[in-house]
Parts: sequence; structure tokens; C-alpha cells
Amino acid sequence: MYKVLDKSIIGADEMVMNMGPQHPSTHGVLRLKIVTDGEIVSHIEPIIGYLHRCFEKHCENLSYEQIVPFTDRCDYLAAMHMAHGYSIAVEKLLGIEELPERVEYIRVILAEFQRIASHLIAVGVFGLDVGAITPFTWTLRDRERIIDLFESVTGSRLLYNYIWPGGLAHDLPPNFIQKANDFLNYFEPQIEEYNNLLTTNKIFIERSADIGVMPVDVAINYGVSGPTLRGSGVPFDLRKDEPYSIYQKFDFDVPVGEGLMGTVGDCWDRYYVKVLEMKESIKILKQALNSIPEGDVKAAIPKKIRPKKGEIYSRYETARGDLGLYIRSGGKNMPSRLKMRSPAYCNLSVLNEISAGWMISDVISVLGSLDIVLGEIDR
Amino acid sequence: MSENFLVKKYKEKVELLENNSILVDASDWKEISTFIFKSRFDYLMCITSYDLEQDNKIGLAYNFYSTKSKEYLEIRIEFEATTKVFSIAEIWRAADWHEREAYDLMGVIFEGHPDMKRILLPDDWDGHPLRKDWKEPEYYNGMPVPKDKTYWE
Amino acid sequence: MTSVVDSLLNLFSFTGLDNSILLILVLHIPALSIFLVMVVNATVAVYVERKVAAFMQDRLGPMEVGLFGFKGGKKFWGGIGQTIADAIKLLTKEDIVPDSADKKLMLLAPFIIFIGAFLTFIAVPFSQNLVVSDFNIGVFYIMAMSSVGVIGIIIAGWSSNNKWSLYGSMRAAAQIVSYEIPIGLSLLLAVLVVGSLNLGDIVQWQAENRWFIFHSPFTFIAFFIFFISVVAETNRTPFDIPEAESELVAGWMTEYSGFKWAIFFLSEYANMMIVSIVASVVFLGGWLSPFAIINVGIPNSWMIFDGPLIGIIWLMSKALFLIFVMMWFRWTFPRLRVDQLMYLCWKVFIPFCLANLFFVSIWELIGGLFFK
Amino acid sequence: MGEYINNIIYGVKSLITGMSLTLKHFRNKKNLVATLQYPHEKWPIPERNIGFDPSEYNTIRSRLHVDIDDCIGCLQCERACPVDCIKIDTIKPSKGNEFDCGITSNDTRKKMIVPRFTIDMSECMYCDLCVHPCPEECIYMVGGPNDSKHEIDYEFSQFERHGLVFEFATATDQDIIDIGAESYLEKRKQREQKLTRAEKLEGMLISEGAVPVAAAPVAAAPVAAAPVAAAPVAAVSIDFNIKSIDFIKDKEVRGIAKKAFMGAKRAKLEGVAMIDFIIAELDKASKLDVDTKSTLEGFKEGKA
Repeated sequence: MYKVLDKSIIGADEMVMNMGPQHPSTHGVLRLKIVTDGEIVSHIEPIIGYLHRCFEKHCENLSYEQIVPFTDRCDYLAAMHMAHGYSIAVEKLLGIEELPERVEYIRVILAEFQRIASHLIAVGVFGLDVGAITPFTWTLRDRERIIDLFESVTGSRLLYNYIWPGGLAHDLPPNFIQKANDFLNYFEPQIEEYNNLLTTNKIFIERSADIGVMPVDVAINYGVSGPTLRGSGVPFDLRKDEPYSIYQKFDFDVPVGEGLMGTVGDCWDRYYVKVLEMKESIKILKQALNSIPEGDVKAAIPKKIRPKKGEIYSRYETARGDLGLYIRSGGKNMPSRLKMRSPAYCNLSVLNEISAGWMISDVISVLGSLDIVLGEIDR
Repeated sequence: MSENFLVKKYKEKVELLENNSILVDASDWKEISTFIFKSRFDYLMCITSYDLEQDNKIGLAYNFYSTKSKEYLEIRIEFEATTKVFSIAEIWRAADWHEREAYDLMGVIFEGHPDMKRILLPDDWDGHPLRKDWKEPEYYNGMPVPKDKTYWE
Repeated sequence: MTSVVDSLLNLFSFTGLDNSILLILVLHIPALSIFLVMVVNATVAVYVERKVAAFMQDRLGPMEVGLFGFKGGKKFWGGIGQTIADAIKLLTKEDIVPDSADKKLMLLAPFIIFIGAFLTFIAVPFSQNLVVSDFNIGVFYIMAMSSVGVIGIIIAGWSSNNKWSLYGSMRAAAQIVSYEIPIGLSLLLAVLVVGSLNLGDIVQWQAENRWFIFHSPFTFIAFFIFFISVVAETNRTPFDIPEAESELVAGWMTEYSGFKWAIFFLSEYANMMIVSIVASVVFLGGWLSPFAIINVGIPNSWMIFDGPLIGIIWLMSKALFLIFVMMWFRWTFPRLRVDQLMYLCWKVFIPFCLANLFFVSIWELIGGLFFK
Repeated sequence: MGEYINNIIYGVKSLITGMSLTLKHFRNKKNLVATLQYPHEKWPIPERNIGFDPSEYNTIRSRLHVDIDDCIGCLQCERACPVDCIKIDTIKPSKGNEFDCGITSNDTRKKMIVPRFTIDMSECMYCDLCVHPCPEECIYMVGGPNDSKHEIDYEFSQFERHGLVFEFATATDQDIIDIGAESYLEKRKQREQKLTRAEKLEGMLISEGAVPVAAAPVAAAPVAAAPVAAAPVAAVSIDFNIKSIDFIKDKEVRGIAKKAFMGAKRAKLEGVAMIDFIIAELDKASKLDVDTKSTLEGFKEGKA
């Protein structure tokens, strides 16, 4: 970290830079008000809300079924996760304990594919932020294949509305298992290529290691979650710690940042955790694809969703972290209050803490490693 | 159970609700929040503001988690809309943005928050839209707010 | 080695005009040719760059715009007319000048950069005898003229009245000025060994001895230092910090559009061409063939046999290969940070260059004693 | 020094690894290229044997289509739509009217006619929710086994925005008259007029439905002249709108005045009455000074 010089000695003024909302590496319409001393940043204020779509107000006027397409639009890079998390919350609210095995398997398979797809974007975009363009197109190319798989399942490529409270919209296509296995066989060696091209590249390491270090206590105090928290060395993953769906059946590890190239919790660790998580997702997928049972995917869908009065707080591990849904039901077919604790919202709030004192270029690295999606932050 | 330690310590001041959440009075929140932090709940997951739809009352639900003992705690405060609530942003930094959001959308006023201003809505927005009695304004910045959808279909 | 101007003066001497008048008339021919070379170079290089990028990134690149109905299918030639279409678009585009910009300086900046590149071309040899003006101080002149552009960059960044542009131009100034030093020190090796600043003499020495890159292990290292430094001097990835599209949007070019921006582009690719040719001439034997057999012929017939036509192929293929390597760098590496760039220059390249200078001097001394 | 050298060596090594990798891709591109040359090649939209068996709905997310002959006007799809892009009007035959509404392909006798069934595809978000509840399976995304009937619509691009509003209803005016709903025709005509007026953009009209009297244009006055003339009631004769209050410097006073303006509007006061109301309100709040009063009075005579 650089020392910001004492203003009284050199008599230099600070400059306020306005980064965004139209800036190539703010990942959407984020605006950063940066106070700089030359190239060195002394304070950052993220200004959000440019993509605010009144999600929570909408939910109060829509029935539980109709909310699902809107949850997709929150985190548009991991739409399957949002719908899955929401469905789990509504099932909890309704008291549905058990779903058909096949539903759970399909949900897990799609969620893990979605995690790979989302991490591919994160990995590629981080490369793009530090100036490497080729890894980005390679990751997008592979993500495209996952999206093709999704399209064959759900009919759409980005926003699916496939996972419904209580079940699924429809069953898998007949040759899905084969196609998914083909993809996994193709994809596994690709991760090595990314590593050779980007992860172990000296310039990339220079740009990301030891930068934006987030200590564990800061991370927890700020409510950071997901790969960002695990990058700081906390092995906390809801899939492991409090398995929802059927994650307890699968054997996988929770990768954490180890500081291989610098300090624990730097940008490189946060990046590398995502690469490792893709490998873990492949592990889960291979187990799930081999043991998927038969069954009816629509059997447990309730005819009418009208939960009793009450509240529920449900957590879900999305690609970006801990998605919390607080639903208050007033006994109607519409929630009386639905609050979404979006993971990237909390992850972004830590930005000033970990990137003040670094250069403008480092702010972009830190922002890239936090892996934010503005659709989810602004809701 | 995680909530027992609170009920034990503050017998008079707290009330145990169903599904194990604890109702706290707004005036005691400063004391209790410090105590919660000093016991093991280091991770603030979420602050939800909600409208009770009666007596102009609104509520806040705090969801805590302990990364050490893997326990959950839900605290609720229900109060008159004009009451000032103690801000826990200095204790859990995660509360900073959540409280700003609660202020922005529900109009909860927090006392002692370092930077209390709107976060999601524009600064010149009128009112707090998640209140149940909130009405769409006729004008926004001098522009009429269209309500009749016949014009754009 | 004769220069193009001399040859042209000889050629038109039958008109019987006074040399000073004839010179003014005749100078238009090389000037136009240089401009043409710059334009063609930019057009082709942009197309090749896009295709190289696309192929390295598993894409196809421009595929739609053909030339005279020729499209070439799904091959390298798929969109051969693309840059021409782009150029027409750029030239007919509205020229947007920010309201609070310093308009005169903003107009001036692209032309300073262009003049810097243009003047450098005067001393750049394309082949034997195919140089506009054959200076005694060729190396020195090229070094001096290629630094003129930085003034334009600073003016561009300052006059745009945009903080990001200002950052870009300040970074560019620091970077280009710093990297002049390793470039100069590397070229100094050749000057030291050959004993002349004339580019023709340097190639002549290589014809008599060996390519300079293979002269000693130190000149081998010097070539790479030189090449990486010129990549930095031309602001290309991994040293494109002044432009840095993910940080500064487009750096000092942010507020420019249309024709002015096209001139920036023209000069940038011209600079690439210049440094590649200089690298080939000084280190890779210039217009000498790798086989060193074809370079014979009848003296003083500069049009056909004495190098030019065959030499230009060799020189250009060397230069184009170096340009390809620059593109290859660009589509492989991430970008360095400002301080790391400076670290690389001042703490890695300059010490190595100084050591090189010392060891090459000793090499010459010992070599002079033992080998010759 | 050792670290310095190691760093350089590692750097050079990793850079060469990267460059060899990109060179490899530069060579064998054919099996990895993901580009689709869009207008010449098209990625097949996945179509699954949808049938209309409820367990096997279509997976396609293309344009919505309605087989209007099968529609019984149950409004299930309209209710399911989260974005209100489906709009259906139904008319039941009045008692004693013997109009035959028809029969669906599932042999369900229709009880009403559907004179309007529009889907605004520019609002549709392709969530598929309207397809599932349809009891007659007559609304679906185009494609699949119905391919022979309706081709997959790849882009369905239109030159104008209202080109994306699709009308499926086939009920003729005669049908509507036969069923005894002339009033519906009248209503439809009014709606169409409104729409065309909005298309011509002759100034924005505010809350015309709620307060037909106060069809006062908020936008610049000269532009607004045309729709005002078209409106059935004569417009405000005095040039006084909410912007006129801006002459008041004091923020607080201006706020009260504006509130009063809106209150007056809601009470359907106009012109002189409105200004009087504002003056009274200001007086009540004891914020009325001489200048403000005189200027406001001046508005009555039509001078600013």
C-alpha cells in the first residue's frame, strides 16, 4: 500500500474523479466518486441506484409465482441461483419439507452449471479489467456452451424462469445427460489453459497479488460472503455448512484463499478461489449426473401459493455469496414484504476499506475481484 | 438455543416471539446490540424494515449469525415511524448500507449513523416508497408521472 | 549509399533547372510516398491486427465487408474491405469538440503527433538506397524525431479538459521519456561497435561481419531490451497504460473523434512501422537476406539489382514479423501498472543496458585482440 | 539479488507460456471458434416435442401466439402475466340474445366473444407463465410441433413500436353489434382516438381520465394548443400553471403555494378561482406578502 502524503508538507490538492456510471470496468452502472492524490486513491464512495428497478416494491404487488421471473433479473449472470434461492425460501414459508428427488437433482445440476458460467464471467472480466482481453473471449466461448445447454433445457438463454416454488417448469430434454457430460469432458482441460494464460502470468500476478488485501475480521464485519469471503481464508460455504437441497449427498471441498502468490485475502486469492470452485462444481456435477433418478418434476408444485401469516429468513449460496431472503407473509397470495439481502451489495460496501491507499489501476483490480453484478446490487 | 442468553440477561426488556425471534424495545437497542456483538454474533446478515400497517408503526428485523458457533439470532424492533433508532453501523460495518436502505425505502431514522442519506433512490425523491401508505406522486421534478397506460400500448 | 532525393535529382537533371528549384519540386514525390506508406500501413495493420486478435481469441474477426466483390470465405481474407469502410466512416464522422476544451490546442495536437511520425520516416531506410534522405546522424535523428510525438500527446490530454485524458497524457509523458533511455543505450551498442551513426553504415558493417543480434551475447540481450522498450514507447500492450481502456477509457484520445482520431491512429501505426524497421536495420541485418547470397549485383543501378527490390522484401518481412510480435504481445498479456512500468524501465532495463554497454566494450577490445 | 533474478526468470517463463498458448490457438482455430455468422447461419432454437399435453409444454421462448378460435375468454393468461402485456376484453351476450359464440377444438362451448386480445411483445419478458394455466391450450410460444402452422420467428423485428402489439381477436364489428354491445364499439373508438393523439405527440395530457375538466397542458403552452382545442371542455383562459409559481423566491412559501395549486386542481378549481385559492392558502399560513399577492393578482389579468 502506498502512503498518501501529508498534505501540509507538499501542499498538494486532492482531486475528485468521477468514475462511471458509463465506464468500461465498473461492471454496469456503478458510479465511484474517487478522491485521488495523483494516482493514489485516498477515498472511494460507491454511488449505486442507477439500475434500481423497485424489485421489493414490485414483489408486494405480485403473487408468489409471478415473482420468479423478477428474481431472475436481479442477478442476471446467475439467474438460476436467484430463482433457486427464492423457491427454497417460498417452500420454507409454505412448509414443504420434501420435494421429489429428481427435482432436487436437476436443481443442483443447473445451479452448479450456473455457478461455472458465472465464475467464467468473473474470471474473464477480471482479466479484462487488468488488460488481458484474450482470456475473456475464451471464457465467454465456454460460457456460451453452458448457455446452450440451458437453452435446450429451459428454452431461454439468460433469464430462465425454470425453477418454480415446489418444482420445475418442465423436465430435462432426453439427451441432456449426454450433452452435459460432453461439456464437462471438454471443459476440464480448458481450466488449465486459463491458468497458463492468465492465472500464473507474471504481469497478472503483479497486478493482483498483495493488492486490496481483505483481512478476515474486516470481511466478517462488513458482511462479506461467498468467494470473496473464502478468498480471505474463511472456509464458509452454505452448501457445506448448512446443506440445503441435496448438497449433503455430494463430496466436494470448499476452496479458500491461501496466499499462494502474496498475502491471504488479496485480489489474486479472490480470483483463484473462483477458478478452484469451478473445479469443485465439476466434481459435484459428475456425481449428480451419474445418479440422477427418475420421477415427476411437477408433482409437488402447489396449486395455489397462499402461505400462513409469518416470517422466514432463508439463505442460499449463489455464485456471488450469501443470498438472504426475508419474506413476511400477511396471509395473502402476495408477500407483504420481501427483502433481498443481495450478496454483491454487501461485498461492494467493503470497497473503500480495502482499496483506499492504492492506485486507480488497483481500484479496478479490486472491483474486478469483488465480482459485482449491478442488477443485484440495485435490485 | 441462542436466544436464551438474551432472555436470561434482559428478562424485563425482551420478548420471545414465535419462531425464536426476539422483540426488543427501540430504547434498549443500544445496550442490547453492544451486548450481542460482545457475545458471539459477529456477522450481520440482513436488516429488514417492514410496515406493520397499523398505528403508523414500522418494524426492523435484524438477522445475525455467528461464524464461530454457527448460530442464528433474529432481533425485531417495532416502533412508531417517528422514533429514532440507534444505528449499529459503527459496530457491524455491514449495517451501514442496510440502514441507509431502510431509511431510503421505509423512512426509518437512525441515530448516530455516519452518513445518513438515500442510497438506491435519487436524492430528490419524495417520500419512502415501501411504506404501505405511500402514494405515487403526481409530479416528479416537474414532469407529470403517467398513470394512464393507454398512451403507450 | 545514395538517397532517394539524390537519385531523383539525378534523374530529373535533364530538365536543366537549378538544383534548389528542382529540389522543391522533386521533394513532393518522397513526401507523398511517405504519406501513402503511412496510410497503407495503417489500413493493412488495422485489418491484420483485428484478424490476429480474432484468431488468437477463437473468433473470426471482420467477415462481412469484401473488396470489389471479393470476400474470401471463412478465411483470413474474410472481411478484407473492413478497414477501408472504417476509414470512410471515420473521415465522414462528426468532429466533436467538448465545449470547455481548449479548441486550438485540441486541433493542434493530432498534427504534432502526425508530424513527429512523418519526419521520422525521412531517415528510415526501406532498403538499400531507398531512404528519403541519408543522414550521417540517422540513428540520432530518428531518436530525436520519434520523441516529438510526446508533446502532441501532452497537448491532447491537457486541451481535452478531461481528468481521465490528463491522467493518460501524464502517464504517456512519463513512460515515453523514461523508455527513451534504454532505447538509446541499446542503439548505442551498435553505434559503439560500428563507429557510425549512419544506418547504411550499420547495415554495411553487418554485411561484412554478422547480424548485430548475433554479434555477442550482450547484443542478443540488447535486442530484446530494445524491442520491449519500443513496444512501451509506442504505447502498446502490455504497456498501453496511457490508453488503458479499462482504466482511462481511452486515455488522452478520449475526447477525440472522427478525422483527428484517425490521425492519431495513423501515427500510432506509423510509429510501430518505424520502430520495427529500426530494430530490423540495427539488429537484424536490415535488407540483408538471411542467406546472404542474393545481396550481389551491379553497383549504381539502384532500381533493380543492388538490393532495393529484393532488399525491401527482406526488410519488410523482418519488420512485419516484429509488428506481428507486437500484436501477439497485445493479445496475450495483461497490462502493467504505472509504477511497475517504471520499475521495469529504471530497475531492470537500464541496469542491464549499462552492463551491456560495459561488456560490449570489453568484448570489442578482446575481440579486436584475438579474432581479427 | 536472487529474488530479483528469480522474478525475471519466472516472468519470462510465464510470458512465453502464455505466448505459446495464444500461438497454438492462432493455428488450430476451426474446432474452437464459437462465432456464429448471424444472418447467414442461425443457431437452432431448441424445440422439444411439446404437444399440448400439460406435462410437456413447449420449451421454446419465441413470440407468443394465440389460436383465437379456441379462446374462451377465461382471462387466466391475463392474470398470470407479471408485466400486464396481455390485454383481453370479453363481451357476454345479454340475456335472451341467441348469438352463437362458437365451439373450441376441445368441444368446449364458448360463452362470450373476445373482441380484443392484444399482446404487446415489447413488454413481454418471455417468462412462459401465461402458457401454463390456459385450459384450452390456445396460447403458446411459436415453434415446435406447431412449426407447420407458424414458423419460428427469429427476430420479429418491426419498424415501429406499435408493430410489436399483436392483435389476435377476430370478432367483427357485426359480431359485437349482434351480441348487443354497441357501447363497446363506442368505447373502443375513444380509446383509438386517445392512442392516435398520443402517437402524434401533441403535447402531454395529464390525468385526462381522472379529471377531464383539468386537461391543462403542463408542457410549454403553445405546443399544447392543439389537444386543448380537441378536448370537449374549454381550457384555462389564463396562462397560469405550476411553473408560474416559481417566481416566489422563498422555498417554504413556494412549497405552500405549489401544494395549494395541486389542491386547487384536485378540487377542479380553475383560472381565477385557483389563484384566489392559492392566495387564501398563503394567507392562512401567514406567508403572504405584498409583492407575492400583487404578482398573483397580476396573473388574473393575464400578465406575468
